[in-house]
Amino acid sequence: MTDEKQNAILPPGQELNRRAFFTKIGLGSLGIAAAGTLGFTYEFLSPNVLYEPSPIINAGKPESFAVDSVTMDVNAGIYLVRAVEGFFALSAVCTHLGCLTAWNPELGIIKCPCHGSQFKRTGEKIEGPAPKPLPWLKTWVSDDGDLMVDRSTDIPALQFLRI
Amino acid sequence: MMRRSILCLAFSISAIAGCKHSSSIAPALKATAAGTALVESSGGKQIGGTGSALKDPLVVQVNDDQGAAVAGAMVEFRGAEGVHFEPAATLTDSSGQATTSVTLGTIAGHYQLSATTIGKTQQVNLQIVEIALGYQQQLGSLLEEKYCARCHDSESSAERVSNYDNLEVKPHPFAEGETLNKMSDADLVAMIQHGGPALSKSALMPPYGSTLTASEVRALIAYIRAVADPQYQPGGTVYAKN
Amino acid sequence: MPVQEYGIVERLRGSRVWRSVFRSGTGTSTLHRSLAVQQNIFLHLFATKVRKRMIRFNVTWFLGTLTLGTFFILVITGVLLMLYYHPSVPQAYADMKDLQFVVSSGLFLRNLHRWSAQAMVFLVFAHMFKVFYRGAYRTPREFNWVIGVVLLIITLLLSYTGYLLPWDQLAFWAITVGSNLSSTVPLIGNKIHFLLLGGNQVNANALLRFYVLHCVVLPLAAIIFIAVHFWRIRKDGGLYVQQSEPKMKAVDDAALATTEVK
Amino acid sequence: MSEPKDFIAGVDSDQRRSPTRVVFVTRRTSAQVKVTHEDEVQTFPEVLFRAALIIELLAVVLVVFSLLFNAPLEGIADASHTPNPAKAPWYFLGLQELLHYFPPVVAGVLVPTLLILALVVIPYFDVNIEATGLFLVHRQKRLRIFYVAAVSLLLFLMLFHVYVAVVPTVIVAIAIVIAANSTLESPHRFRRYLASKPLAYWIMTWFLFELIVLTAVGTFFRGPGWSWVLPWRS
Amino acid sequence: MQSLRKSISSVWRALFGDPVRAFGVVSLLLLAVLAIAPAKEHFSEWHSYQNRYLSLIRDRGDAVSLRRRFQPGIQQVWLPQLGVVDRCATCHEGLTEASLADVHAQPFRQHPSIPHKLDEFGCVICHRGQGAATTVAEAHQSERAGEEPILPARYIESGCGQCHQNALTGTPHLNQGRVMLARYGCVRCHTAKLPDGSTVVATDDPPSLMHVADKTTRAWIYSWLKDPQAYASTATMPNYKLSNSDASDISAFLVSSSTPRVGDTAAVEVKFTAPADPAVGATLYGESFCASCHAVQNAAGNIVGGNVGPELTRVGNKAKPEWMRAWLENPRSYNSTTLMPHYRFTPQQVTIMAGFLEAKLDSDYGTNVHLDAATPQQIAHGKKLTAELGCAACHEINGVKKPENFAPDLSRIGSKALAQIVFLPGMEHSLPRYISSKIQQPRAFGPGLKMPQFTLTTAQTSDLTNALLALTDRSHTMPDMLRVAAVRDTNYQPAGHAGKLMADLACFSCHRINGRGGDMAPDLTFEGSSVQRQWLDDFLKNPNTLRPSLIRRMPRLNLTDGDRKELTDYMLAVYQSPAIDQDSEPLTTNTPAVVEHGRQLFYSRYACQSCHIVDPKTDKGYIGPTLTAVGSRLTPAWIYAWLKNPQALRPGAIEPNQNVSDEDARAMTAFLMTQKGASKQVAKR
Repeated sequence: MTDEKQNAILPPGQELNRRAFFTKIGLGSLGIAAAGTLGFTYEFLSPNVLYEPSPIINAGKPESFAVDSVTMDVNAGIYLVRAVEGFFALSAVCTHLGCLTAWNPELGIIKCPCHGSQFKRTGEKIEGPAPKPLPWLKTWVSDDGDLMVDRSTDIPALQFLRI
Repeated sequence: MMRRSILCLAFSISAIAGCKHSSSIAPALKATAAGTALVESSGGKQIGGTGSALKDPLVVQVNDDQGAAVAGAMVEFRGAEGVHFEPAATLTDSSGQATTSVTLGTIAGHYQLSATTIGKTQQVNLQIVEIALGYQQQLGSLLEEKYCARCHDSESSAERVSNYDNLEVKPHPFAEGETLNKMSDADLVAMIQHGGPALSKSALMPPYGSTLTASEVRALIAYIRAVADPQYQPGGTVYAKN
Repeated sequence: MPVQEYGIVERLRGSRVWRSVFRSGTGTSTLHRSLAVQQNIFLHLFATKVRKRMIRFNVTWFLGTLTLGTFFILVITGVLLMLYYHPSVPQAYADMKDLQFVVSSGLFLRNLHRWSAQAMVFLVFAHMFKVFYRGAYRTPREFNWVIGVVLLIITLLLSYTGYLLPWDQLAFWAITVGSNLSSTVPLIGNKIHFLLLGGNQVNANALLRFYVLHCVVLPLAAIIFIAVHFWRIRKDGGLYVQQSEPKMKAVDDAALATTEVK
Repeated sequence: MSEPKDFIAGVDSDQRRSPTRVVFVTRRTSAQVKVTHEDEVQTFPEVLFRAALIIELLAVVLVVFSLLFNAPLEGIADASHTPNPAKAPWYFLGLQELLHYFPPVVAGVLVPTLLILALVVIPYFDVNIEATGLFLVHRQKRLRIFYVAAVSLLLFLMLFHVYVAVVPTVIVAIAIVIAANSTLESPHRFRRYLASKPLAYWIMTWFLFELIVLTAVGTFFRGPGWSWVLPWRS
Repeated sequence: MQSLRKSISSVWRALFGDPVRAFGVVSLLLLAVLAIAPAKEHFSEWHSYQNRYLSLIRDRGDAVSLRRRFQPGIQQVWLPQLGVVDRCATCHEGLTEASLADVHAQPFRQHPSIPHKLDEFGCVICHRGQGAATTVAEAHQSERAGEEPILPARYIESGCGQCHQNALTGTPHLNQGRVMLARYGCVRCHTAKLPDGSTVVATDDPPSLMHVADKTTRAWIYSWLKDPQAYASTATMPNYKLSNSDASDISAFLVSSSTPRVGDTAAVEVKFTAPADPAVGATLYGESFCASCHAVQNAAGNIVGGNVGPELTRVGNKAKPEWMRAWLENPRSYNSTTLMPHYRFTPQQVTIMAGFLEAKLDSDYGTNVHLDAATPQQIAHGKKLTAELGCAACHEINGVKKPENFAPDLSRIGSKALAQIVFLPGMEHSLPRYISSKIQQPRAFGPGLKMPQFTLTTAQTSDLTNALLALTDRSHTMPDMLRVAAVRDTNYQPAGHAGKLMADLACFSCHRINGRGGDMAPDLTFEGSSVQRQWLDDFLKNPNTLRPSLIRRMPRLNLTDGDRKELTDYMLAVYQSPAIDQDSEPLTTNTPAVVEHGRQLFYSRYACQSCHIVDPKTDKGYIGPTLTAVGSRLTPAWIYAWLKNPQALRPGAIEPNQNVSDEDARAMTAFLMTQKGASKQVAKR
């Protein structure tokens, strides 16, 4: 308070009000700018394009899968199952903590190596900490007759793709 | 930044305007005569790929009142949307003909070209049509040449003799828009894939369903649509009556 | 309303938590203000008080401050740009294209980084000449001048190493030409060149080395030397103030002397 | 500001221009020092506020510049094709210009090393601590030395065809000659100003001029094959 | 100066005289300029194109479905294997919308239907340009080092050629260009490596000049060198734009370096004199079907005939009579690798034919050529020129070695960086323009350049440019699995005496067998399964026309009975298809009822008469072979198999596969086998 007067740069008197006003403007716009910059940074940090493989997998010709077989596509992280009723695709990612499960052909079950979850080949949980069954993925046959799987779209279980 | 936006602007303008060639007439070119009529000599109604040079040059003739050829008359060629002439303006030769080679634009479809000569009294215009084929249509044209033209094209060429005259039921030439435009794409597909009887037509038209793939059939139809005269208008299709 | 807000702010500032962080607060008393400087790790490099003449624009043209400002901007934009940059061939160049075409405000940040870098080099030179012509390098500020020269070199190196990172023709050949200079040093030139590039030619190794230099080594060095530079300003008696009339030395000296004797 | 008659400060000449905590007082007076307060301000907020302000202003300028002009980006690096001309960053173009005339070991190593050394030793090597004008004492002798130095420098530059470097040299030489023919009592303010400048000033000025001219030439006037081009004709 | 300082300082004072005011002002300013940056982002080019697209589709009938499929934001196709990032669809939003095919406002038109999926292949592999860019100027027209502008549409087929090394139906220009690359001798001077490591092999057949003096005169060589196309407009030899003295010197050298080959001309000399009637020669020329390979300019000025051999319009000006006789007698005595079959002409026929050909004269050709006798200096200079111009790259010449790496490598010409090209002043800075200009006017690029002037039309140049543009870095560096390999000729050689005969008769010039040979005549790989022995023997004796609609026909080669038997035996024994079992179906013994059923099917259900003739009185179709004598020609198993699936036996056959049932096929086979052909005379048009 005493410094105000001492400060020769600042003129005394009624200028004080105007000064407070300008201070508010300054701090206010800086505040807005800071907030804007945060939004700006958020925009910047969220990529507009991704360098990730397409969620849609071309699994090849349906004929190449034997009836009553489970085929794992390790790169895509999915199981392609040809049951008697038809095809379905299963995510191979454990619903517990995201480990990649493995098909055990001897026992006919899917086992997770991390925490011991076990699933039937229809995705149903048998035991273990996994909270949910393995999700079924959308499948269809392309114009060229190839079996297609969309890893990003879940479908209700037991919807078989008949060919 | 500034320069870039100007560049963008210039480009989009040129893209929209479609390179309207400011007919680059050599200063030396000067008409020594003028005719009153302009007739197409050859080179019209040609079919070529988009952006490609037409096989034959476009030749137009300048005549006078009596119908005699006029030499030394100036003829300018114009065309919309990226059509390129080499040369864009020329003088008629001793037989009264002006020749230019045409490069079509990059969009498939019919191209209206115009040749213009300054007549004795007024400007004389001549409209010429050329057809540019897109990729699919070019593929169709190749298939047509291989499988269809021997019957559907009544003209014989040195490489291919026409079978048209030998058929009891005459096939429709592909350019015959009056008939083919009335047929829907589905009808044409049925006809090509399953032969004439599919539409209660002559069995002389054999089925190609096992020989041509579906995309080849589509290509053929695209070609048929492209060369139809009168021009095919999609949308308003009327099912053909027998 | 404003009154209430003010109250909230005041209450917040008065809270125990706030005071545990900001010891002194920013009161308007000289004591408060002095404490604000003294008790802040960053600000304590400065003296709590400066001579009033010193803050006149004509004295320094604020060139040092401006240089520091460009450095701030460079650090901020640089860190953000690093998030989209892979120091590998040819991905580095593709990243430039991504920044330019698909990253939101990526082009803007790159522009800002690039132009700030150029501005920093320019300002460092300007600062140096200003200091020289003011005679501010003389005793007892000799060492701070030397630190300044070191900072000039660091700035040039920062700019130079950053030049390679876009991995475009400009970068590649500028660095090729520049690094070949080092191999002309008698006796050890080739070794320097080899170490600098991590090989005999500008390639992926060189890019990685320049990246590390540009993003880690040199900025750290710059921060340290900037800190010393600022600290020395205070320790060498604050900013040098030139006499307007050379003949009035006695007066000034007396004034200065008495100011400093405390 | 205050009257100087009250005391005489026996400050060492070395420290005249710098604040010092030691005051030498003559024996003729008592050891009483009259303290003259110079106006002082608090660093917080006065200095920091101004610093923040000036940095904000800088940010404004740089942001506007960044919005208007895009940073250059050429094609991807291609080791099989050297662009013509291959230019270093602008601040090295003065050096690159020198490289055009001198062997790499001179222009690329010797010159920068000497420059840095020179910059480092400036404060320690400032023999003329008084910072008095170069020609205010020993005028004739110094002028002779100057002529010899200037002519040999010019000859050296001509020998290597560094004509671009000759221009600033000549300009500074002319200024020095004017300084030599001026005194602190000269009628013109500018001449008084020149007359008061010490040797270090002249060397630095020459360096600054060379730096500006060489950098400008390298940046704007050099085209393919490092040949002369006019920037407005491209 | 003073006032300027004043005004500056007054402005300064106004803004900074009171720091608090300055703080307010500057902070506001900072906020404003910082706000511009994201705003600028929002008004970016691609945003405005997407907005324009939305307003374009708003008024269309299918707006709802278009709107549903519209994807906002940057659209990217990423092909990690090719290192391609492609964002064209960001602005070209309507690429896959069939209903936008008629939209002329770019960038919204539908992409024409192509065999590849756009979202798997992206755009830049074919169209070039910068896929990573999202502005028009950068994406379409960047010319920086290593970056290429968009290819003009007429060169788009070059994109296919990067992966597809084989000929595709949809790429006629590229295919033609590749044929030309091999045929016009380009690859004799230039090297063009293909991604699979092989090089483009020249398919032209430049004659050896080791014995050229036997064949022709120095005057003709001179005229030819001056302007090859003046002699024959279809000549593929380029014009070297030689000066008179250079042409004279080269011709002198070639003649002097020639060694005699046709030494035994006396033996060829026969007593017959050519008949006065030129029609005799013309008939022989016609019967021998010389026109299948050789062209002649007719009175109307049209070139008629094949392009396998040289044009014969002015052959009388060129060939010496004794050489002509020796050549007709046995071409292999002069050139052992010629594509010309060794006709077994009788001496009289040789005389008639030689007389007929020697009469093909252009009396105006070369009349003003007067060459003085050559001096040794001229010959030496001619030799030097021959070496310098690289004549030996194509022709065998005595004393001049075939040059190695004579001309620049073209293996990656399609990726040549614009920065490395020296363009002519005023020339459009684009790679296609550079290549096509180089082809059309090679000498315009510098006085010292050796590349000769080819006579190519604009369309041919464009095709050749297409083929060259396909030779890119990408085509060399892409993973093998993405490439479609070319079908290359095998080096199949038939064995034994029959093999020697087939070589002598140059069967492979026209026929393809086991993956080797020309495509002018039917593939004979399974000929043994197809035809009957007697017919084959008769056909070799007198090749009658099977397909009336074809111009090119099998020549009569005047084989001896022994040679015919040799060939017939060999073909029937060796060229068998494993898919056709002659004994499996008892197709030959059929009841008349079945035959009649076959006839019914043939005429009504399958309407084969539209293309084939069985009964010359009623049937007229002549697209397919005449079937009047098919029962004596083909084997029943072949007919049956053919009816079931023509393309399985001969890929690319134009007869449609009509999905004939086994029963129908058997009935029609029975019917066709009854067509034994009372007369061998073929219905002629």
